[in-house]
Amino acid sequence: MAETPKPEDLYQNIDHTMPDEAWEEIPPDLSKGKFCYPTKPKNLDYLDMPTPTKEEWSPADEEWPIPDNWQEIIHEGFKDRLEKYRSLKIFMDVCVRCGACADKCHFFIGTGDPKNMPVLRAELLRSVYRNDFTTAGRILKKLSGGRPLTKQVLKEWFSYFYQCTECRRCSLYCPYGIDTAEITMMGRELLSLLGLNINWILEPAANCFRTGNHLGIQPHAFREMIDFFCDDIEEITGVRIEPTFNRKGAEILFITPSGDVFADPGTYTMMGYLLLFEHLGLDYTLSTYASEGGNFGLFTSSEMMKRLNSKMFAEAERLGVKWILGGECGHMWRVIHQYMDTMNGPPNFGETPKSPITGTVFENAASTRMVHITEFTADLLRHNKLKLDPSRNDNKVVTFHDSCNPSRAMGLLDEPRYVLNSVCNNFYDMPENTIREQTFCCGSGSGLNTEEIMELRMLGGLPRANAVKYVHEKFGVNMLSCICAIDRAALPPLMDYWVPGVDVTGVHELVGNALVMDGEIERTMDLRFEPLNEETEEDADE
Amino acid sequence: MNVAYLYSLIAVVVLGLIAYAGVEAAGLDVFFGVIIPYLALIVFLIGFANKILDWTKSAVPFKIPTTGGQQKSLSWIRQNKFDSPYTTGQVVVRMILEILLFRSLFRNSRVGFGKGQHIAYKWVVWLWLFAILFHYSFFVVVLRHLRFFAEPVPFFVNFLEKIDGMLQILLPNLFLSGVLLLGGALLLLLRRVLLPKMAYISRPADYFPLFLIIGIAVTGLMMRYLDKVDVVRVKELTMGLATLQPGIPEGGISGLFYVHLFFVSILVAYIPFSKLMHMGGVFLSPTRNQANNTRAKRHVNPWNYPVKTHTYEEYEDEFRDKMKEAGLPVEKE
Amino acid sequence: MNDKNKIIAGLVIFFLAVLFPFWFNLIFGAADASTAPETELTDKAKKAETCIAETEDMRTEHMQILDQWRDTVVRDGQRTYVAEDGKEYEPSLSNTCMDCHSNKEKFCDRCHNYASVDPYCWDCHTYPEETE
Amino acid sequence: MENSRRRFLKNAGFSVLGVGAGSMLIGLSAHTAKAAGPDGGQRPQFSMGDKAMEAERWGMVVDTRKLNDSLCRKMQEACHSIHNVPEPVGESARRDQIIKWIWPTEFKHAFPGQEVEFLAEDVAHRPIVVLCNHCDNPPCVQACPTKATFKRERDGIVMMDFHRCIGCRFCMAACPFGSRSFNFRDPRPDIEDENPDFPTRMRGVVEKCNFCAERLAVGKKPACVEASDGALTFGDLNDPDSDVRKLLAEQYAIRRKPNLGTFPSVFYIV
Amino acid sequence: MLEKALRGSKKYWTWLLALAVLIAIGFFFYLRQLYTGLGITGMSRDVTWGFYIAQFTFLVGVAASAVMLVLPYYLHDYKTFGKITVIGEFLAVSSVLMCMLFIIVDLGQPMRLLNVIFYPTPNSMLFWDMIVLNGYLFLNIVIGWNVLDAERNGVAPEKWIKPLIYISIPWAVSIHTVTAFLYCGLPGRGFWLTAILAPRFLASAFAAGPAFLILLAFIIRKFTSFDAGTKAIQALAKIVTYAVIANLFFFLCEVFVAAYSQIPEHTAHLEYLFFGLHGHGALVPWMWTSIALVVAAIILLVIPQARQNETTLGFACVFVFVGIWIDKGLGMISGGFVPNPLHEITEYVPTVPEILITIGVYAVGFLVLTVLYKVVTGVKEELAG
Repeated sequence: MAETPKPEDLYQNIDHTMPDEAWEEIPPDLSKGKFCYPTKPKNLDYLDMPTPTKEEWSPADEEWPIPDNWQEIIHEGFKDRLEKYRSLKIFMDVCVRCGACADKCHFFIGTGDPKNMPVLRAELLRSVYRNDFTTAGRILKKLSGGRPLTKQVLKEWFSYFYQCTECRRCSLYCPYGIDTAEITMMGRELLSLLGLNINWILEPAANCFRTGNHLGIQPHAFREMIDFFCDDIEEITGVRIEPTFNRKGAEILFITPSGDVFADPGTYTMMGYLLLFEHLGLDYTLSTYASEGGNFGLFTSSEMMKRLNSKMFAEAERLGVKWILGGECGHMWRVIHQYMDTMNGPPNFGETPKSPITGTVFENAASTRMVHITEFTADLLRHNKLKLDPSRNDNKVVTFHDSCNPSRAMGLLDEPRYVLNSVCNNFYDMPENTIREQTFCCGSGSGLNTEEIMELRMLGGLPRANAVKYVHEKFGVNMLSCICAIDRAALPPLMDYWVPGVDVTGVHELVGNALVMDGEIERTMDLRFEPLNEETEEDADE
Repeated sequence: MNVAYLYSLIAVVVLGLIAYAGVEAAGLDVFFGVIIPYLALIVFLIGFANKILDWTKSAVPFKIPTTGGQQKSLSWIRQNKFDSPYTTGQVVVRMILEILLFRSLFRNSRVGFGKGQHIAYKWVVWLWLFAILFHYSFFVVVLRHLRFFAEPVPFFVNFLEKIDGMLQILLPNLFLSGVLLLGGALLLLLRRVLLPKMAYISRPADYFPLFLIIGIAVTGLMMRYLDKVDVVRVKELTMGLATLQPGIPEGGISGLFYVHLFFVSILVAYIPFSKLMHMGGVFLSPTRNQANNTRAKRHVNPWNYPVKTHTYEEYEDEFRDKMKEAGLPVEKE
Repeated sequence: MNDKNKIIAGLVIFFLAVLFPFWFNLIFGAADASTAPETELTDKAKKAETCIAETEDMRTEHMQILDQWRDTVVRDGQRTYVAEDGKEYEPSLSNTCMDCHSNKEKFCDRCHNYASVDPYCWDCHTYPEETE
Repeated sequence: MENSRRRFLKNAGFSVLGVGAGSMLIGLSAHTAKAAGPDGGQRPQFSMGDKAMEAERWGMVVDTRKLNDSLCRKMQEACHSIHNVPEPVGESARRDQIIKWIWPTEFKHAFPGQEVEFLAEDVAHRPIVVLCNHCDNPPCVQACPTKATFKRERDGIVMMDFHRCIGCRFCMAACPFGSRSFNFRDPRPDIEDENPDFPTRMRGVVEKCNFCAERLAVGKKPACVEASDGALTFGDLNDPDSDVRKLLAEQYAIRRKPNLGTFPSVFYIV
Repeated sequence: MLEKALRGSKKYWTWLLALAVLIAIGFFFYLRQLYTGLGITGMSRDVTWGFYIAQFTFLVGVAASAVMLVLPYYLHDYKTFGKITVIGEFLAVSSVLMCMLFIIVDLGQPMRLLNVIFYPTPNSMLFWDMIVLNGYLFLNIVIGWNVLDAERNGVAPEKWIKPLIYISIPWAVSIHTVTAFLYCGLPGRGFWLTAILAPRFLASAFAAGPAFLILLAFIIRKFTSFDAGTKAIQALAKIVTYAVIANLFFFLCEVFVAAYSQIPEHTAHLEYLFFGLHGHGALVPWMWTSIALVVAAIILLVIPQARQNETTLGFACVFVFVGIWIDKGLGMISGGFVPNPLHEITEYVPTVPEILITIGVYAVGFLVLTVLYKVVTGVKEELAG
């Protein structure tokens, strides 16, 4: 953080003028602070992935520890993926370079680096594709836009495929739906074939494989954390909650990202869930084995994603639950919504999810059997099943950050807003072209939430922060809500940097604040132990 | 300054000169009037089918639509049916909107840095407008040319000519589509040359078809208004092609026509090997042509293979003691 | 894969559309469509041998000439046209052109229909057959 | 060969510039150059012809004393038949949308505002034939947005270019004499005997008397004048020796609506 | 921003659909008119302009009235109008569009339309009308859109907008002036041959346009959360008051000149309109209704309590709008043609196809207006949070 320049300076230095040299001529900037640290060999080992070296190495090194036949490996891998993914083939072939995507990328807006334009990011791969796999490329060579795969190209891939958060914003604007997330995924898979991976992704992945969650929390510690939250809840509300773990025969299995168990402010969201379930008297259980909703495999390869994801269905089957309820997380929901059933389904347990409280059948989750917590809560609110006192959130002026994945890979837009409008009185949306399906990434998604690239993260998060700043200044917004664990980790430093005075929260933390529990004591504090009444009186006067 | 366009400009000019010289000086009428067009068509058909089948061969492992609006979830939440389709019917509508109205391009915006650290995203319609103008006028121009390839001329061609030539301008009557095509192509070209970002990302392969199409439009208009050709002879030639009885009409046709025909042939043959395949690809884009209903209907991945997982048994084996200690239930005591 | 059939069906439809000229002419086409219809010359026209300009020029430029005629006659009132070869004509579609080419159907229409050209001359100007 | 080489050079030039996209203008100027000097022979030319009657300002004097119903019919018949003026018949015909080039009317309608009280019975009921006045200062020409109606500076005839008229009917609102008619429908079905020498009009354009410009060009007087048995005199108003000037010098003649300053070229002897 | 027009309630889409049906019907009859000629209208040799041109004349006024918002806001910095200026500008856009469509449907040979440009004729008022209408359309679209867009994005409008705004002010006056000149420069048409025609047109425009804007503001308030504000509405009401009084005054001046001088060419038309001439009097009840409406409106508007009460103000605005519509949309054009310069009487009554085409054109205008207003209210709601 110390090295990061002041916000004003960073903002002033954003330069969108194009360089004089062609982009192919410009080597990637792999100086310190511009790249994520490569993964530690032990993680590769643990996950049975190719390991280039047992030594520590740095992308800043001139020579990388890659096998001699690396070009062949990439070529074969590329060929394999072209056959496996029609998306890749089509996206390689049809781009007309209309430029619609260019200024849609938060990294381009923030950095002005032309290779952060989605079109050029894809062109990094496409140039090699043309050279190796097309007739025109073989005949016309450079004129067709092809180029051979050199070490510099490989370094470019490493640099720029780890400057993309797979947020899919460009894909929304592309007339052919070219999705840079797909391109980046393929690029990262290819890099993985050489063992070129970043630690901030592979360490959580290895943890998750072993302990069930990214943070490597072992079962007993997991339980202790939750019990600790229950103590806090008792202190704040006077209600004692005793959640169950790995309980067979529960109706519902609840899975949430482990960030909610281990990192503020996600923990307050966890407390919100617990309060909600207690309020309803829900027959649910938590699992220490499937204690992670998130899936860093998504940021590595589809195989790794499948390996990590398999635990959800397996655990649901083992416990014999009817269906799964999923907590607030972004990329977790991309995996659940678009991949899980295909990869690890069809499920061998349960039935089409049905809310035990309202009787609503979630037909849209008929096959995957997994419901998003805001879908569940919105339904409860619609049926007036919750006793609420929204004024307990009156010290907060709230806005909502649509996380990329639920927005553009799921279409979950109105449910969280419905919940927010029910549980708090001061809600303002950010400008329209920065929310919902047009939402901007937090700048740290897809495994880039790592300290060593802080400046890049601040620049990538600028469009999001700038929109928050707008409502902060206009409506006095001081609380940025979201439904994503990575957001809850990435947005606080982003806010501190660009918009000091805005806190970050999960939607269900606000639900927990507003819920009137049976037998509760008069609440004087919110779930963060912050006093409730300070600003409420002022508001009442107005 | 990116001068990628120079390569393409020169290429197109040279191609034009080759055809002109080939016919006017070397008398290669048959080559440019019969052989090349047939060749181009064959290359197009084979190349196009090949490309599409090649795409078809690749699997669609996952359902990955980009959702542009509210999903279908609770009955009382209004689904955005056409940006986040749930049924095949809704997908069809989404595709129609995409292909016929360029829905996604319509969203286009431009980022701008305002005063006082304010970033604005202005809706801009120009790219969409130019693209619509260009594609639709091109389509009409192509359809209108059926008058050269069908005898009797089908009714819809006559109808189209009536509408297209509705305004009585010039003699022979000006077809608006021709002018719009030229205008649209020029605007797209100017955009590429003048906007720094566009110039930076553009390659010779982006300029080449544009110059080619501009060349086609200009030679077409020239044949109609400046160095006029005898349309009846042109039709004799084209009908010969269409009825597989090719021949060069008596009296010949001016070289300009062959330049036009050569440009068209090049364009047609060029399609399967270039970005112009977007005309087929847009139908197959997995982020657009799939329904957002994966949680309700399982999508099957044809190459789904078993992977190494960390089973609960392995997990419990590793942590059994700690679990017992923490009071967590275990399968094996 | 279940979309393979759909894609191939689409491809077939597309190719049918692209190859429209070939099957259309085969099924509905007139025989001999690759030779332009013969324009018939009336005896008078045959006798005159040349029109007001070279045949080659007349084929491509007649509409411009008529356009020029109508403007000059109506707006300047000049009703005599001296052709390149020095011969004089009355610049009039009905009275000069149609006098010689009194067989509109067999002269004008054949080419116009072949080339799908529908001039609006006849909205106002009459031609011999019609008045008979 | 010479020819084709020249064309090659020209077209090559076009093509180069053409694909470079600026060629249309250059092309156009080259085309004009071609029109100026085509292959062989001289440029075709237009002229008036030998038989044409010419004048500086054509005018007409109507001797209303000689008019009667049958003569008026005869004149109208002569005019309308050679100019293919439709005569709608049958029930569907709307009289208020009729086309008239020349027609008889009553004194009070021909000369509104000039009715004299106690007008002689004979004058009041005498048919007065009216037509376009071919004003020296025509308001219709001023109003026309496309110059479809224009005054021929050479002989003062106010003409209609049927090809150019867009049918806005501004000229009809501007004409204070109601001399103009609009083709509210296709005129052809209502023309009994088409005169092939003169075009018909199509629906949607304005038309009116043209002083038989097409007849003057071949040395004939206007059809109505020929059919008038001497009631109508036609000639050059700027020529002091012309028949019309002589007549005007002898007789007191009036014009329609002189106060409007349009200076009609048709005079009436009452 | 146009995206906002693509998202709306059922009511919104039903309304658009209804308009589309009207447009389709109108278009069908227009095709018939195109095919058979203007003979299917009520127009005739003597009454060569009818309903179409009358609507055009009326709508030019509505379009010009946008200046009543633009001028106080931009020249006098009258902030109250800031919120609704764009509403006025977009009303102008749809009105001008309708004007152009009315001219086109009135043409006998619309396919030769561009002859006006190919053969420019500066001595024809129609040529100038073409220029001012197109210019005004361009100005209002560009200004309205850019200012709204800038407002939405929280940035200052482009610099080059400012001069355009200043140009738009005299331009608004010019469109109605030129339209008046279409008529008042014609010899032999006594009814129009008056120097006061342009001022009278402007007065009626500044009454009917703002009255319509007030009504629109009420409607917008009913269907959206966007409120023009009482202050703005009251300011508009005052403009309506002055303008409608001026309009009546100008009209009475005309009546005086005709009645006192007793020149038949001038009196005949008024006589025809208000009392009937030689047994022809199709418009007599209409014209008296118009007078009654305008007088009633003036009474309501000059009483402060009635003007400030939004119900009575609403009625007054309807009266003004309908009264002036009858005056300009029915009486003004027919009245000028009857009797004709030869003192013959051919009455004009629009035919059913003519009315349906007219409705179709209005439907196009309202469709555009609805879509534009949807964008405006969407943006305003978005900004309000």
